Amino acid sequence: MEQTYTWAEMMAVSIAHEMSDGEFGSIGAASHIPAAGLRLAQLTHAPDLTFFCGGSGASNPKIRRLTESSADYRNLVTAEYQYSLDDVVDFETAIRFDFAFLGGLQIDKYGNLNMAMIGDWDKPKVRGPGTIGLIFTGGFKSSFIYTEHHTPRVFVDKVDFVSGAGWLSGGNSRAEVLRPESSGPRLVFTPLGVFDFEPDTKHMRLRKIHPWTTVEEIQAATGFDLPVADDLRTVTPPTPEELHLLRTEVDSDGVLRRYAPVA
Amino acid sequence: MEQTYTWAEMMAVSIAHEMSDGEFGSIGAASHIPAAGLRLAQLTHAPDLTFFCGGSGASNPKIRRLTESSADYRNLVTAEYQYSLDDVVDFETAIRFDFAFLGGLQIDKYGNLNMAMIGDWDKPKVRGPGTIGLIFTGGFKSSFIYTEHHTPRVFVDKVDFVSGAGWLSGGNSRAEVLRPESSGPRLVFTPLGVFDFEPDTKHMRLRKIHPWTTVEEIQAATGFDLPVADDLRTVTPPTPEELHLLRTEVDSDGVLRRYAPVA
Amino acid sequence: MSKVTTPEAAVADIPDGATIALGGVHSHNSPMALVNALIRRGIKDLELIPTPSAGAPVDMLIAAGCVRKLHVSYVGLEFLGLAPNFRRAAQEKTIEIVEADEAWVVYGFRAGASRLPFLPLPPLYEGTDLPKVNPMIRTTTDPYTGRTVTTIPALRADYGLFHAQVVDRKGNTQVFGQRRFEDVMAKACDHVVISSDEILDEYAPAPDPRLVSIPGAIVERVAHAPYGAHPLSSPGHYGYDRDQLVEYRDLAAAGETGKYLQEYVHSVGDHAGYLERIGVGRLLGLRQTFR
Amino acid sequence: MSKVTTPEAAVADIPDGATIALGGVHSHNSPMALVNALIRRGIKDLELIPTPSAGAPVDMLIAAGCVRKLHVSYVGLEFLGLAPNFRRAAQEKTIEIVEADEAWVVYGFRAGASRLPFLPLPPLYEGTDLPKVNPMIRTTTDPYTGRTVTTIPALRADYGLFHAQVVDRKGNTQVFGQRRFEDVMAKACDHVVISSDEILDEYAPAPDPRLVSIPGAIVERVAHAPYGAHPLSSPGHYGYDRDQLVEYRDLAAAGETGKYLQEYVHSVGDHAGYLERIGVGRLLGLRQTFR
Repeated sequence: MEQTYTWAEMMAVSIAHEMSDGEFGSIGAASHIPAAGLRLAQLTHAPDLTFFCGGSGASNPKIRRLTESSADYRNLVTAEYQYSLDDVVDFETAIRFDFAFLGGLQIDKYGNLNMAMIGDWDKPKVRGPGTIGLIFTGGFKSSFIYTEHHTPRVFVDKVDFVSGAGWLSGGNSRAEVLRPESSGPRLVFTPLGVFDFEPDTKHMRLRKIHPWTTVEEIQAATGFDLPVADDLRTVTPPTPEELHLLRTEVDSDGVLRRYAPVA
Repeated sequence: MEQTYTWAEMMAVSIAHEMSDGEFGSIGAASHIPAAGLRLAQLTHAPDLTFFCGGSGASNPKIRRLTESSADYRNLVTAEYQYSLDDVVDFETAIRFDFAFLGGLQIDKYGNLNMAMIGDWDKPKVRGPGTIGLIFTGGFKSSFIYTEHHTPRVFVDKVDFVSGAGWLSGGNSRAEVLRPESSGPRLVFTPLGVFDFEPDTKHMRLRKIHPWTTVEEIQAATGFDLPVADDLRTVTPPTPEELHLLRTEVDSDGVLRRYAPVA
Repeated sequence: MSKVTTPEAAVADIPDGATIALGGVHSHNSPMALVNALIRRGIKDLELIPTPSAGAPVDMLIAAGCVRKLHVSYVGLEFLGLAPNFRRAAQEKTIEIVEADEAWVVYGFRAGASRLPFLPLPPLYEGTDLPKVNPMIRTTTDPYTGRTVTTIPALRADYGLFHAQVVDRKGNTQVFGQRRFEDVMAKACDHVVISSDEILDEYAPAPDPRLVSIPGAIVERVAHAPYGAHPLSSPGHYGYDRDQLVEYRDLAAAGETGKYLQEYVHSVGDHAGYLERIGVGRLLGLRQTFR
Repeated sequence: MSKVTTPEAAVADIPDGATIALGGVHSHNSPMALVNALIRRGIKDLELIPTPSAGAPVDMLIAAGCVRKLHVSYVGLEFLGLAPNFRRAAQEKTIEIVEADEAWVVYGFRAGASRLPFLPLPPLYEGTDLPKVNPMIRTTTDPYTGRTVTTIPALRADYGLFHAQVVDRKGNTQVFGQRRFEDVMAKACDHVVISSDEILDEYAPAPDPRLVSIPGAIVERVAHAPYGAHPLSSPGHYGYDRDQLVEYRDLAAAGETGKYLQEYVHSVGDHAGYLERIGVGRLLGLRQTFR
């Protein structure tokens, strides 16, 4: 059978499947894939999932258009509540968000994130945009990591600069410096699959593979040795119902349909 | 000629006369006389005077009804801006307000204010409502004191409890503990007249007398020796134009008209 | 999942000894139906942190013996004078008083909303007597200047009780009047309970999101309480019941608050009974068209 | 007294070396007419504190040589990638970088808005590398627990430059989009300048006061700047000009930002000239009906 969906649509569906009803979270800039996944989850199994949509001030936008800028004010007009940046930092600091979707120029094997620079701070090879909300990984109940680029340059053994604390150096190292109510990252979503963190070592590991790839390809795209979960499985492609909802209620302009079929 | 105004109307007019165009201030609870004075000033010589109206959230209400509660939301509906308590404390702390209208159970000769209790804190004779915004006398550029009760029990030699710092113990004592950009009280408005503070000693002194009283009566109503300004004068009664504006544009329900003719 | 319930059910599990943040400014917009339900339950030993301008509900809770500790910024009846039961309790030391003020409550809750450890202030308390009687007004070192600065603690409450005009089933709350401190207080509470005059129909058009004051995500329960602020005002819906407030003030001043509580709280079973006691004519007489 | 003036006059006396708080989030709602006027003047040595999500205007000011010091939370072009001039200046050390983040900017301005001496935080920076490269992230003693806590300084700016949709002659400012941080930043500035697409007619009905974002009392000047956020969006009025942003990004990436600045800033005399250069058809093509 011909494949009739793109990797971005698959990724949105993978994200939707992992969302729990009743949770409260946020997404950042240029996060249209997580936005689509969260909205799809609301329309399926998680009607009481709530999310703050980046710089727009929109809580639970119902726009039906996926905007390339999450800060697009058109999200706001269809929202339930207009939050302020005060709300955002209050919730981020007070451990009120169940999750946030976060990314990085570099992501390491313990889920630490770097958005500041590649190389030394004093002599950066590549200057990144900056840490923005990443220190709040110490103020979320937990977080999800998300990237559109699964390469060895993104998934590194150790980040050059810790903008956001993941599980730090693994084991109990995180709880020694941050509040215990704030856990490290739960899952990592990439075009190739879904990853979690091994409960004791807190090392990132492969849990679900997207249909077009293999364990070997994913390992080759990752800059550190990647353990594999015992219950590893290949993700079921989006159902016709999911694609219908995605294309009519979430992304009627087809932003995600313009991605390539496979990553 | 028959007197055709009340002492509360006279007091509102006295307040209006002392207001400067372009200043920015606030009033507190149950402050309908200052509210009327400020609105009258806006309608006469001070169109760019701005004030925050107590607990209502209303900046520059234009209600035409004087509400007995300054927190009445009807002020808000006719306002230019809905401020938050965040705004209020920000402006109060950052020395942004040119003035505030403040009162006290006790007011002493240096303009210190007490709203907490008469007697010892450990054994209060009369418990007052509490300090509310009075510590912000240390965060206004200056302040106006206002009371509807000019008696020796209100105007005391020394307050039993300093809720709000006036000129403290006079002279330079205030500048030694508070920020120099924040001055002590400028004027005191009572039913009997208008008072200022002697520039060097910072002792309260009589500056203007309302038409129905005398220096001697005012001294008798004051619990400390009251100096008199060299240019002491009796206040001119409200003009017909002022009374017309007051009764049609500021207080159309006649709240101030229900006070007694003289205090 | 709907969060909507009755005023009585909404506060049924608040335990004795809880710390409560209480909404409302002077004679306006306090969650009276929730306060009445707490009094009717005979709740005890509350630590109460009202808004900086607190009025009749605090005085009633004191009279009913519900309060152990009170943060005092202002507790009074505004244009109706001092709060008699608060005054007596303070003079007779039957409740513990935290000698506080607007800065304590507003900055305290602001710090609590973000779980900041404490808050340093520029010179404000200096020169006043508050630090002498409030041992939680302290000092630390400013690491940028080396100078000593005054600090206040962050405030948090177990429960936040607030009144609103319209709330949807998810708890998205519209407060039409004095704005945007209920939101900060709510953020500083572990559990947020809103009483509301109206519950938005599930299929009604959503309100302008800029007019929603508290996000549903942090609201746990919504008590449907028509006229739920009575005898206080509910901005845009009804004015305060001046006659009943005067009745309260006069009974309280005479040391007979019990008569008021018997008439309006204990002798009725719930908020629905309270409204019947007040009567249709009187309630409709409070409607105010001024929006 | 009207505060209304032109974009050029509104920024004419901002001196070299000033600290500037700059509004706008990503591709939305920055005061571009004011930024262009500053670049045209050849202003130098600015200390720039943008919102936590800064974009093209910061990159342009860097390219034009106006910036000495930059507080970096996020400087990028969001869906169009990295900010080329910021990236080069940071890599080549031609500007001083304060390695900051959202907490630094938001809590910093919040503290600055009330002139708090500094702000203590719960554990957040702990475990990250920011304190290693930002010497203003410090510690002090929590006087309530005795523990050491991390602190950041209060932020204030000499001038705050913000864009709005509608402003009245007294400066009461309506921002239709992302809400309520411009207001906090404005409170932390000595001088506030607003550019606005529209100036409210003096005799027009007053807007709902709940929708006014910044009070006129703290606004010093209002620059009437129709399409004053172009090529960024102005919420409710027009979308961002994606083609021009791509043109900017491509020229900037190629090291040819000067061509862009020559075309759109230096070769036109003022904002009116800028709009003529863009042309009516293109501007009207950006109108968005979505309110």
